[in-house]
Amino acid sequence: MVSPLYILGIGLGIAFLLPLFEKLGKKIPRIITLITLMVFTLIAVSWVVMISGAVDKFPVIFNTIGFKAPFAISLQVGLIEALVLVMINTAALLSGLFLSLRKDSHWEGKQIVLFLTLVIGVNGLVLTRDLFNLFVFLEIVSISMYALIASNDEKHAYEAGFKYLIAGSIASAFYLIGVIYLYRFTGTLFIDQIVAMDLAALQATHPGLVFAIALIMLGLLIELKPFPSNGWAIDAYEASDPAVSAMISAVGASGVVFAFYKISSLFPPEMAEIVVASGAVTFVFSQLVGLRQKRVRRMLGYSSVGQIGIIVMIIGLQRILKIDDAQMIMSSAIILLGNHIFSKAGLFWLSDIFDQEQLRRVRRRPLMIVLFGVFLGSLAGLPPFPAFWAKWRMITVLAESDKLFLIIIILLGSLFEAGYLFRWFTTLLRDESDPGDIHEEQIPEDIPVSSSQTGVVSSTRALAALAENAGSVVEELPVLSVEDPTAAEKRNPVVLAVVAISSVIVIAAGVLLGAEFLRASNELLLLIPVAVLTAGILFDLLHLPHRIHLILAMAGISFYSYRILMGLDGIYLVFGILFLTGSLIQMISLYVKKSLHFGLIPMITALILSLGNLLISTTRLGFFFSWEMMTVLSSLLILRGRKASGAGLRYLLFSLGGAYSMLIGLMLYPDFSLLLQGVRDVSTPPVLAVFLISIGAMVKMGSLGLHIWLPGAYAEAENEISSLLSSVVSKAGLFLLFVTSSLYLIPLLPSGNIPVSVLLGWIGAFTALAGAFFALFQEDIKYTLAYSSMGQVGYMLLAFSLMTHLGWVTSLYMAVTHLLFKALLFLAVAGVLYRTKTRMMYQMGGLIKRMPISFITVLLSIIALSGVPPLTGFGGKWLLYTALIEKGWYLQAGVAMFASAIAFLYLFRLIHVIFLGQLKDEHRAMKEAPIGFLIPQVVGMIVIMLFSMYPSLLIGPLQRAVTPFFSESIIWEGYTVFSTLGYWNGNAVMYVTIGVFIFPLAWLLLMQRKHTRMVEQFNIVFAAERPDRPETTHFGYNFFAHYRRALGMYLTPWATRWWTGVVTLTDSLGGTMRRIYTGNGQTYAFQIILYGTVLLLLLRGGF
Amino acid sequence: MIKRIIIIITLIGLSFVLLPLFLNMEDAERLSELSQTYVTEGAEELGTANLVTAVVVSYRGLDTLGEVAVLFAATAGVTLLLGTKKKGGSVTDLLEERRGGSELLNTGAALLFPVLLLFGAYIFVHGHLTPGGGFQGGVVIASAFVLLLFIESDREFSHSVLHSLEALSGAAYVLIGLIGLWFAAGFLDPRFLPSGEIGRLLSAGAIPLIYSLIGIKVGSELIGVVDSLRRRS
Amino acid sequence: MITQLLIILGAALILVGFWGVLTRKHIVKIIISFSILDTGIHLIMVGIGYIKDGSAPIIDQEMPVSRLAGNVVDPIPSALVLTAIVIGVAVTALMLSYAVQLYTFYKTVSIEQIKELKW
Amino acid sequence: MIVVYILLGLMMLIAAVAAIQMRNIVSAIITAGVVSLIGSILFLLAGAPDVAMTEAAIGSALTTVIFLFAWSRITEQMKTDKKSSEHDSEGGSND
Repeated sequence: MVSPLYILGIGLGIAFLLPLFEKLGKKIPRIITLITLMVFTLIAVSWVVMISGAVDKFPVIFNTIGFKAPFAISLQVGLIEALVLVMINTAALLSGLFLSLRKDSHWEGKQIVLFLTLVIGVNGLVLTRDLFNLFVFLEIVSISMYALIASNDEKHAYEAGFKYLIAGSIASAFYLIGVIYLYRFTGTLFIDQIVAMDLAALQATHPGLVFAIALIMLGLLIELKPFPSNGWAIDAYEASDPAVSAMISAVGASGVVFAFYKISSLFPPEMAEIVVASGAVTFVFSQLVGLRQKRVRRMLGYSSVGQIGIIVMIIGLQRILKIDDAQMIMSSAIILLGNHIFSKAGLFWLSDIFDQEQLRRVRRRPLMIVLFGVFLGSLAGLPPFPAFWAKWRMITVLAESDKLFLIIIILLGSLFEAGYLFRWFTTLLRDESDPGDIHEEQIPEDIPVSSSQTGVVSSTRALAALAENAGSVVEELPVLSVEDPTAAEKRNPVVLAVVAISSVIVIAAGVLLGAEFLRASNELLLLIPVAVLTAGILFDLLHLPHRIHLILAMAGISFYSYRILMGLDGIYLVFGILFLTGSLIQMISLYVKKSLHFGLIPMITALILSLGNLLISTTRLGFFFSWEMMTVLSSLLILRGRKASGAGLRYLLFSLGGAYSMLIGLMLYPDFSLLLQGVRDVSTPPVLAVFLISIGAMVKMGSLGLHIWLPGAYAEAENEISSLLSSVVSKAGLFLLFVTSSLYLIPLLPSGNIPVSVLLGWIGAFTALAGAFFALFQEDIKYTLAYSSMGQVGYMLLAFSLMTHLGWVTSLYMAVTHLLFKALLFLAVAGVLYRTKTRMMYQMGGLIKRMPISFITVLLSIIALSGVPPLTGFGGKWLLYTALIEKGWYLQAGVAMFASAIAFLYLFRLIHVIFLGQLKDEHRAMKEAPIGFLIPQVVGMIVIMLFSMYPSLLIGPLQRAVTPFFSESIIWEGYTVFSTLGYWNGNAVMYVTIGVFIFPLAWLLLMQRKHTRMVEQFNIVFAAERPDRPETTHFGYNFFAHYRRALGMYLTPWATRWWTGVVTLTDSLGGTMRRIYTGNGQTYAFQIILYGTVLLLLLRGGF
Repeated sequence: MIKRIIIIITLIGLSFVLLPLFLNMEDAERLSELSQTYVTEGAEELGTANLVTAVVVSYRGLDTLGEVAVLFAATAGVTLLLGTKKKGGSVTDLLEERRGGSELLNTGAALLFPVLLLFGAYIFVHGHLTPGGGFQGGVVIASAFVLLLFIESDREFSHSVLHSLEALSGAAYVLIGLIGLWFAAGFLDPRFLPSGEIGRLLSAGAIPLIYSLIGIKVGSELIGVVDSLRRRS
Repeated sequence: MITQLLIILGAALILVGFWGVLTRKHIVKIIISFSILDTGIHLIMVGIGYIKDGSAPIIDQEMPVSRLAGNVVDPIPSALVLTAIVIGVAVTALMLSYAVQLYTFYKTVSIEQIKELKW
Repeated sequence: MIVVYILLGLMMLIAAVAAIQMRNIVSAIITAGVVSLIGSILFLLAGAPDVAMTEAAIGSALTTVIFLFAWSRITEQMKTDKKSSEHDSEGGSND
């Protein structure tokens, strides 16, 4: 085994000699340094290999000068040291490569020397077991950083460096005082010897002992930048050369973190608790302040501080928890550290490349997007990156130790962080034409409305603060058009390769960890989406033709579906068919696209597979992993839309919030896997868990109050994506409800016997109503459809919450039929939009002759949707009302009835405004939608007709799926279904309806014939309308204005307001918080001393 | 004013909390176990008369190597910050006006310079016998050069000689450390040379050698620091 | 007694140093305060190493090896202070370089006017 | 013996406070050097000649020298700045 002394010895020797090497040639020091770093890395790797072969023989202590540990300074190499050093040295090596390969690299002379001393110092910090030696290495690290911060010779860097220097000096002073007193009290500086002592007994004779330890702790803690005494560090991240910031954040901070871990074994429990609190506060508040940040590097600074905060928290926790838990949670800290090292360094590097290439947006640079996505995702703790697994483990441990509050802190902080990181992402991805706004609901404003109503109109303003930030994140970057003409020359693929290595490390680590975590429960299959995604992205990067890729993907999905569906039954099978077959059919429409659409197919494929995985996951982890994958992938897909940056961000945040809520619920409810397996008589869960889980489901379904993300997401996404999201993905929420159904039977209030499901039912009913209302006033066709989906899912929620056989059958029935007709509608509309290039209904009209098949599809779907006979929707409504009345929910039935009446109003408009009326001039030469859109439509129509004629085809299997849960309440006789209240025969309804329609039609045609005069379509007499601009005179424009006036205050967007309030509050909280960062170095010094004093006072309270 | 009061309160709070550290600290009656061992066995084991040197160079040799590295990094840092091609605008040599001291000063300095050099060398060579050692000797050597600077401000030191001296002495220090690892009991072990008789110049193994190298390195580094701080932008 | 004295003195110097760091506006004064703070810490360290009636841990005619124990001060804190002093001067040199460069860029020596980075 | 300690200690404290309160930077630097110098006497008395030497050479002498060099560099710049903007100069910006 290679002695660690070689790292320190040879490293320092080479550092000393570098000035001489420089005389041999300018490039020579670079090469030598890189080789040295490589050797460091290899040594560390060799340790890891060796140790993992014989874990019980380690850690090994290496002594200097041949005396045993307390007599001479010693170094220790164990698994954890080796792992941390591998990560640190690899990051340093990559940093070195980046520094020497980037454009106009000035990496030479003293910069290289200081770089090397920094790395050696960090190695020493990790290895040494002597408290004073630790101080010496700390100073090597600090001094190298102090000097490197200003190495770019910028005004602000000098300012930041000086502040850093002040803070560091105060920290060193604390540390030094602590060390000398600890020597006084214990007579040694060797950490292990002190740990072995009976510190409690020693405390009795030396009352100062705990303060000596506290000062040491404080010295290191300050170096770890605890909130609120960390302004100096953030300044440094912002002002120095990004490559240096990467080093400080990734390498320097990691060394200090490890040193902190090392001394943590001295902490008494009270101190450990203070450390936990400090870390938690730092994590949450740094992220909160980060929300307000518009300057990218400063934002990354806040993120760095927060990440370190969470690790500090874990280090404190491992002193408090039981020994097994402590090891578990410490392993998550190591993972988080590695995750932080590589992704934060990667982001700093990317921000540097941005400066160098003067980029503003990356929309057309796939590799950059991928790199950004990987780093941001891993920082935010999204699957499949390492931080996801680490946080999972952490939360599991915390849940077992009943530390719910900390879980909430962690998830809240993660949510904030995801918020600002992805705001940056969306800004970078944004198209030039994208206002970066949340969404642009088009509701005419030209009628007098009270001020309370205008909220609907300008729900754009709703999340104004967020949107404004989104617009200005990159303001400070040099403003240039998307692609600078010379950008091609400026690109430096070699540097990108360095960054790419970092991202590959992150991905590989994530996948390996995932395999490790999922292997325990035999759920390795769940990683398929990740593999597919990676392979697909590679295909795209290699420019595999779109259609070949599509066919491959569909074949893969078919195979997967075949394998999975074979093993499912009951409700799972219903949802399996819904998810897999439903999406597969819709994928056909992607065939229309000809050229490569980067990432489209891989992401859709992975999304569908993740949905499928929900069905086969057997544990909490597996379920949550698939759920999160689904969330992330669908928000990325939404982001592909041209103006979807705001909508995508909002979708992501709401979904993550929902997922975290669900996660807490799952954690409160340890028997979840039993529940997933359909065991119903589980012990009574806490009501809180039930609420949290159901919130998770309802966010995904877009239930009233949690629907804010929905319209923008469905409307601004690409058409195929909208279709998939609204018809398939939203059902995942329903699926969650079904598999956790028994939770909703518990009482809502401790006293009464009203179950939670009643509440859900009301929410469902009002969602249906609100969806219909919102849809009514839209001019934008996609918004209409979006709100319509929201309403429809509300019906399903209502039916589900009945908790009766008929209710469940209804819910599932509606889920399937909604999939059919909403997919049809979206696809038909997609075809229309594809041809007309506009989404405003009043800009269309008279398309019936141009697009007859689309017309028929829309007609059929809206008949199905609105619930009039004879199509499937009628069956759904019939079942729904029957079930509601059977249960005695008359009020809900009334609401639902009202909602469907309104639904008819907006649906009728789809036909009326788009397909009837006057054809626009510019649409005269238009053709029918492309065949790729039409095939799924025809298939869908056939299926709808089939189900309408023979409802038993659908209801039968659903009924059997539900039977294990409830006793049957409906009976079949032939094609007639009997419930307790009546019967329904699909065939008969069909014939009667057709009869009813044909008779008047025939009568009309016969009787009216002689009165009818054929006119040309462009005859102005027709419909007496002005055919052309301004559009506001179009008859379809603002069609339901009168209803708006009549409905008045009922339309006030309460939910939007509430969420606006939440966002504004959070935002201004962050804004207030950051006022403490005055910029004055002296104030920062005071904050540090005050922080120290307060911590010490707290500790004194503990004694 | 309120700010000052808050600061006073904070500092009072800090001292109040740390009172257990500051009060009732009587003189220790005896050495800690660790230093007891150093004191009783150190002379025999390493052959140094000055036990502080034994601790500095051997027992806590890694600290000292680190310390040299700290100084090295600081020198590099100062040079980097105040280096030659800076944006900060050009200022003429700040000692220009005082250039060319009196004849008396020049002569005095010329006489004193070698004396100081010798004295510095004496200090670090005798580090294992008398108080002082590499660091103190190094400073004395540096001060000899500082003296030259005071009287002849436009004097340019031969940087390549300085750099080579610094680099080679540092590398030699590390090399000796490694020789200890290979030929004696561990890294920085000075006992690959005979420890000799206590009190003699040539005793204590490689300790005088190490301290001399440290002296040269520290001296040249400090000259570098002073020189960088002096030179015009 | 001597330990106590040195420690009190050291603590007082540390407080003076902190006071200077927190209240002086002149950056050079702040750096001076830091070096006073350092001196205070060194005093404490030496004070802790002091042994009752101890002399320097150096062997010579008056102090043969056999008499060492019990009559000399602890060599370890001395060694530590040595290191701390050198580190102190290294940090001071860096601070001063920063002060020079800050003046060059900001044309001020007042720390209150050097705050362009904030929030 | 104790009296010597106390006396030196008091001198040191007074010098330290003075160094911080003084308006003239050069005097402040030199006074701070004096603090270190007295410190080194204390170290010598307390049986730490090695530390005393180091403190005297480094803490007191060398530190003072680099302070003075750095400060003279700053004042030099102040002078040239003043020359270049004679009309709006407002006098001593020492403190």
